Amino acid sequence: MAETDTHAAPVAGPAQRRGRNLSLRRLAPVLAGGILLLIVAAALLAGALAPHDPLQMMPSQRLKPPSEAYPLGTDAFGRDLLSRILYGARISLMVGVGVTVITVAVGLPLGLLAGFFRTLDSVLMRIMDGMMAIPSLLLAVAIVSLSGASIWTVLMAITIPEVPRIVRLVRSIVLSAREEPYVEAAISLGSSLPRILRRHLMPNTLAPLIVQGTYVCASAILTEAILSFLGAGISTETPSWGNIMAEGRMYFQIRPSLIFWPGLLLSVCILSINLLGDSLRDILDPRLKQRGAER
Amino acid sequence: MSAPILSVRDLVVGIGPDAASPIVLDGVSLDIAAGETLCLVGESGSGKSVTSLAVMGLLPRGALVARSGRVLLEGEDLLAADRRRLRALRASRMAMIFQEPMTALNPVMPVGRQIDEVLRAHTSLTPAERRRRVLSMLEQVHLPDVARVFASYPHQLSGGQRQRIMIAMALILEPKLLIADEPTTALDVTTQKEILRLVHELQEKQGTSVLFITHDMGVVAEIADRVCVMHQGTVVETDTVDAILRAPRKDYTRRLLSAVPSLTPRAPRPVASAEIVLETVELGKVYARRRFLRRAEETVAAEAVSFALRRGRTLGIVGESGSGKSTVARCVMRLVDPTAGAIRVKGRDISSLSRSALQPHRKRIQMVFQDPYRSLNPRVTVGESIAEGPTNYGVPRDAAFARARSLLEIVGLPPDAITRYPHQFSGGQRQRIAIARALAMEPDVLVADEAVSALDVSVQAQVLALLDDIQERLGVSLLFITHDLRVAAQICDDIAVMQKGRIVEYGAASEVLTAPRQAYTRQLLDAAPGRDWDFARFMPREPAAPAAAPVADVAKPSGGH
Amino acid sequence: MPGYLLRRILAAIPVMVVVAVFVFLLLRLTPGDPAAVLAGDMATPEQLARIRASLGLDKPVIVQFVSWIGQLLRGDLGTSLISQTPVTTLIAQRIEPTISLALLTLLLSILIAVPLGVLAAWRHGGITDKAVMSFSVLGFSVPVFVIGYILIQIFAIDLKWFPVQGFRSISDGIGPFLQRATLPSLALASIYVALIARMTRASMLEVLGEDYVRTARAKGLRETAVLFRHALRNAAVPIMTVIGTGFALLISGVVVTESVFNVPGIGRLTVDAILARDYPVIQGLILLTSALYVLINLVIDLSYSLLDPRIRY
Amino acid sequence: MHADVDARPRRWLKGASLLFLSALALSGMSDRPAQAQTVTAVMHSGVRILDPIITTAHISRNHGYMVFDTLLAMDSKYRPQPQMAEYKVSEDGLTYTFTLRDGLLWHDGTPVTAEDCVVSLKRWAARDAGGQMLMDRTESLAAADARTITLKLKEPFAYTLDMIAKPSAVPAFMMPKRIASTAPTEAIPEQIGSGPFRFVAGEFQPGVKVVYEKFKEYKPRSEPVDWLAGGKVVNVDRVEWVTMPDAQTAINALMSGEIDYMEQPPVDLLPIMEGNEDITVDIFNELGYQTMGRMNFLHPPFNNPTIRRAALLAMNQEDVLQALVGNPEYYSACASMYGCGVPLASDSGAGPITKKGDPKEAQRLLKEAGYDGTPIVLMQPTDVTSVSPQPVVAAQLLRKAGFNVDLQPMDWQTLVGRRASQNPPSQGGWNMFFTNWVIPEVWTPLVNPMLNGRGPKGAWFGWPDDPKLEQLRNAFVQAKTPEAQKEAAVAIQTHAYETVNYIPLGQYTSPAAWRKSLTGIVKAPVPIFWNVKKSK
Repeated sequence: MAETDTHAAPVAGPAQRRGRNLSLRRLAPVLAGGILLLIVAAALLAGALAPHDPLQMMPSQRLKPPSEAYPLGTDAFGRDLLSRILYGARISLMVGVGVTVITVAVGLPLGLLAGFFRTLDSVLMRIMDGMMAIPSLLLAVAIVSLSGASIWTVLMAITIPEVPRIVRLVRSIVLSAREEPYVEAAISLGSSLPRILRRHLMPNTLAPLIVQGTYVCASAILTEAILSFLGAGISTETPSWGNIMAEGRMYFQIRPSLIFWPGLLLSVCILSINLLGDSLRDILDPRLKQRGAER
Repeated sequence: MSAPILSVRDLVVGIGPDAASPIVLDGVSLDIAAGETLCLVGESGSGKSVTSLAVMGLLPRGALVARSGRVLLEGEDLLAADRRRLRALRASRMAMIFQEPMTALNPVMPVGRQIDEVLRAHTSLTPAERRRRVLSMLEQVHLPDVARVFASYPHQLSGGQRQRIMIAMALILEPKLLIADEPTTALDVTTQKEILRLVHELQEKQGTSVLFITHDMGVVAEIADRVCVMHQGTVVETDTVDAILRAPRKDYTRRLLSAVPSLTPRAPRPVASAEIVLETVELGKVYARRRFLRRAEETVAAEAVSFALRRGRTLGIVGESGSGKSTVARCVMRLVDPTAGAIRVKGRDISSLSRSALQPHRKRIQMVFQDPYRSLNPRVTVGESIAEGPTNYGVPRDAAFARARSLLEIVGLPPDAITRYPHQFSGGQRQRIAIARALAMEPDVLVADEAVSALDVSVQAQVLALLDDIQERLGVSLLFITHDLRVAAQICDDIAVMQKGRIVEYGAASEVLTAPRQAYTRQLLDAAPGRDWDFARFMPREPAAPAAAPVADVAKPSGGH
Repeated sequence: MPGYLLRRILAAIPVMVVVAVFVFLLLRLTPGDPAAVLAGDMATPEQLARIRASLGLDKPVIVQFVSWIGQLLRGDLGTSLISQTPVTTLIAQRIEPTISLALLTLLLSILIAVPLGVLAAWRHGGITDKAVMSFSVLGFSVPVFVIGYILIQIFAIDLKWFPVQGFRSISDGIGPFLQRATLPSLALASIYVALIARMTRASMLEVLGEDYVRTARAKGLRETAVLFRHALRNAAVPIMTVIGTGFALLISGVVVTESVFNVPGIGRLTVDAILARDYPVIQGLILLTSALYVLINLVIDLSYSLLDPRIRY
Repeated sequence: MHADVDARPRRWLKGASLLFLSALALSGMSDRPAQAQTVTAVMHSGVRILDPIITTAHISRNHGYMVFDTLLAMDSKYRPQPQMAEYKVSEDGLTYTFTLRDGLLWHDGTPVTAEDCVVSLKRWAARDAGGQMLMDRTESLAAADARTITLKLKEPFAYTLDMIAKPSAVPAFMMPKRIASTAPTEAIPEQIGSGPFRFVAGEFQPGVKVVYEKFKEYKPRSEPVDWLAGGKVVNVDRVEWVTMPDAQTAINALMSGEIDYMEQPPVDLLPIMEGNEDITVDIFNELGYQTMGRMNFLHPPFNNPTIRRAALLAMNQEDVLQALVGNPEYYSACASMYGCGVPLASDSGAGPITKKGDPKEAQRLLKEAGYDGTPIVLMQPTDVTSVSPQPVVAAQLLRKAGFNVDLQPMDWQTLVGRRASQNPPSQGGWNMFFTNWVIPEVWTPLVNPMLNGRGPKGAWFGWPDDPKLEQLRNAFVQAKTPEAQKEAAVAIQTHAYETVNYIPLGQYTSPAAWRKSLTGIVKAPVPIFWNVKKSK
């Protein structure tokens, strides 16, 4: 859509124009947010909602179809699928949030510094280029299978390949933001470097980081599932959507519900996070469209 | 008047199709006769561009909608025409050229093909015939070496050449109506003059009617037959150019004209102090692009720039784009590091001080940037912005805020502005905030880099008055960077004219602007549109003192790079 | 241009060094013992030690690293510890399915995604736009293996249009190749289509706001000419970029897809090698995929100058 | 000579012409000849290690049976029978003479010599525990002439022939001297055997595909095939083993006829093939497998026999087997450490494991032993379906008995590497892991790897230091009659249950599935492809 010439666009224009589509535009994030809230609530209340202990095996009740006792049926160990999916939400969400938090916590300072110091930048970026060149999934499989599949290694394995992306994002924002006149003004005003970073550059990275964060979160949950699928995931003792599906995968043709339900929930959850991310991007900063889609 | 080529009647354009949403154009009516030039003037948001886009049927889809009225091109209502018909009319009956010749041409297609596309879309000529016609059109717009230009990409041409391509593209099918939307605003004055002349020449030749949209009264005075003044989506008044310039009937028009600065320099001011607060000596800046296995490619941005600024005075640096004037300003601020020469602030050379050693000197010299929309951090309140500098130098937060409040008052903003954010202010107000922020440091020198260029004339006049006032009250010195000779005439005591990185002429404003010694300065003055009018007085300007006899260029660049 | 090429190739060296060091350390500093894999279930501690020595795994890590780098510089990727096959042979056997699958996926994705993206941008905010965007978000959200299973269930088992698994070389004929490669490519394409369609849309949206698009319309051109002749080519650079960066994603997807559809490509080779601690194979493969990534992105960077005459190297 | 001798030249002719055609097709860049009779099989794992001596991996053993031959082979009564060689034992039981039969050729065309076999036996003995035991008692092993091998013992050893005929995990495969001279710690460089199939090196893709061609010069014995003994008559031109990591994919491929044979379809998935008239599901390896758990004797808490006993009491074979196999048709509880259905099978000493889990008693024992809650590290492989459920079920049962369990997931190869670590569990060691054996690997105290009490230096992972066990094992070796052997074996098992040497968790079989176009699948402890016929 062609934006109107700035000379002609009335000041109130774009904001007003957005107003008309308000309900439509807001519907998606509200819906997505609502679904996410439901999933989070289900995860938190798993203890109360789950009809069974997710670890309790009933070897005589293996691979049963849905029944009153087992609303979604049972898995290959005779464990209740519904309970496992509810508890699994905890782990999957934890992986998503955990990876996002660690990635940002590591990537933000590195990116800020790389954006401001040329020498650090050239060294750091070579390392980041190297890490980006390694296919992330292979790297994650290698890390998990080589150092043992605890939830922490899985977190690390998913985090490590994501970090360079965040560093690059933050760095590119800093690089362009530091050319902004208001940063030059701050320099002229004698502001110290930490102050400029904190006050003038970091806030610029906030909106893109929130947006990118949602994508990282979504992709972390997805990656956890794929790692489980490849046999490099979290232990079956700690149910996650990923390993429920990975275990159910063998029975896809006789008991598709083992993949269907966790898969559906996973997809809906990721879909919601992605939709939320898209909406946040539109709300927070329309200029980000490009970067957001580039991940 | 004979039947008009274009007749706009009661045109109403609103945001979206929804009748309840706001209106951008409210009942605009205008007529253009055959061969006539109608200038549509107005400030930002007056609706002049929307009017032109509505005529072309190029309103952004879904966003702006023509709700009522008629647009008659030779009697045919364009608002009622379907897409196919509109497409057929474009370029063949009505054509348009835009403000930014760089962005208006497709950067990835040779310009010849872009013109050729018009012929392909609207004629059934053979490729050879089309090529011949394009080449001949390129000649008509006075482009050199047309075969080469034909195969060139836009980035390989200069701004003026690109605008010529746009004109060739618009006029190759000899349309009845040419709409020119600020076609010279992005160009230097000398180029602007050539383009205006070209448009006029082709208009004469083809008998085209021109709807010329501009905010520049100088241009109006140069080219208009009739003038239509717009304000907030309505037509204020329409009349012949003479009538508008000499005897505007409406207050708005009168105010608009009064705000146009005169080319006649202000009366010289007595020198209050002999203290030199800022001085550059043989300042130079060379950008070296490192290249692999090859000698670095060097670009000289400024060379041997020397000037001195006394306390309480205003020095203007004028020049066209690329003349190096902004580089000088940024060197002086140490936002870029000069590669040669000295910068003395109150006698102390700061050109090679380290970051920390520079710290105490930073506050002596402050800057106001061109773009008021980008020079204030959108996430920081006005008060925080203004107080940031003083707190950096140890002023307690409370005191800094108190000072911010009083400064806001000085720059004419309400005290409650302190807790608000920049986006709540207009461009002119933001520029006032930026000035307040600079003043909070109690600097000796204020560097204003094109500080009023992005503002409408009426706002521009207010900001200039403010700067003047501040100088009066605080005795601060101003280094005023501008491309606009009119603005320079109104605020500067001294003027340095820059060209290709060097100062070619440097002297008192009254002398430089009335009796230029250098050919280049004269060329600039000659090219200033509407130089013969004193708009604020609604009369032609008294002829300037006869230019001094041409003398040899004194400061010819001495070879070098 | 040659200077630029040389510089870019030189710039790739530190990247590859980082990859090499990183992978080597990752492998050697974590537990796991190829000797144990080789010896199987009944080995005694003493036998393990002897096998380890014969594989050279008892030497200090730094010695192993230096000798590996020495090999690399001679163009030798080493020999699989497990199957005793040269790594280059292993890769040569397995690369064709992966490459042909990747290329088919790329082709399918571009053919699907670009028009969709253009359409969505053109109909910005409309139903079409929303549909395309929802579709692409969905592509991001469903795990590849789930998509794979769904495709198998529908097209191979229920409809019997395609075989459920396997791979045929293109040299066996385009028919047999497509018969087996279509489903895996479609599964893989789900992410790639999403990625490219989003990028195309975003990039087109920016470009459609440009003055020259308005100029093109002002010239009276048809909308298709405006979109594809003027806008798309200008929008192409970010699309190319995302195709390049998406390559890493593609490789990840290939690993999964190859397992689901039983395609004997390098993705599965890598996972198998990791599980077997076959160090030379893992190192060789990760170096290879990284080099491929660097190379593809170099090619893409070079393609910018074809797409945009302003970019000159 | 073979009974079917008349048919052979014709078939040869056909085979030869097909081979010729296939050569033509290959030269035309085509993949494979469509006309040749090819059996495509999905085995339980991909072949990566081609040396069946250096590794105990079953897939490498299976590969070995295709390409290599053995001097003796075992029949379905578990008796050693001549295969490449006839044998004679001297009166004093000290001298064994093996005479190679006529017409044995290596795949490179050279004749098989006694010299080749001697070197092969020595290399085998260096890698195989049974072989080592034999060599410990060997005075000399030499070629008397081109066709005669003489083995002289220091003392009589009743199991000499059993060892040379042992079917798993490392059979004594014969190789040409130049190949068998490879150090036993290095993999052999070539696949030249004298077996009924030839290895096609050019088509080998490690982990993906192995191709065997009928070795036309192979002369099968005239006796009918019986287990691994008897004539190895090859009736097809090619056998291709392809890997399909996804069992459902393989089943679908089997049903659609893309493959002919699947070695180990998961029991849970058998219902998919139910009612498919083209497919036979049957058990070729009737003895099946023993699944078991082993504790680490070196570190607390399992260095305490009472706590090991508590763990034994906590276990419930039924639970494990149900999770592992599911369908009771294919598993049975079995308390015998030697497997059930074999001569030495007994229930002696197995009281605790037959109780189907006694958490109360286990808790009592734990209390008595003063278990302090030290977490026990259970290694759980996540990537191999035949060993991943046991630790999960065991963890559950142990917790119920009051153990503090740390179930650590890892891939199988990590487990394989880590179980070799004698460090404490907190420093990369372990407390317990699980694996499976084919019954011939555990069926006597001699071959059963667990029943070895030689401590950290010489015992199998877990490293019990148990002189009494060694003593009992020696008695078994010395036993002359089957009755005496059985008695000795029972004593060993009783003792082993007392010390909780390891925990047998039951026996299961794994059916194979093949298309009805295949006939003549041999019942044997190893999947073999001789005798198999394929109809159109």
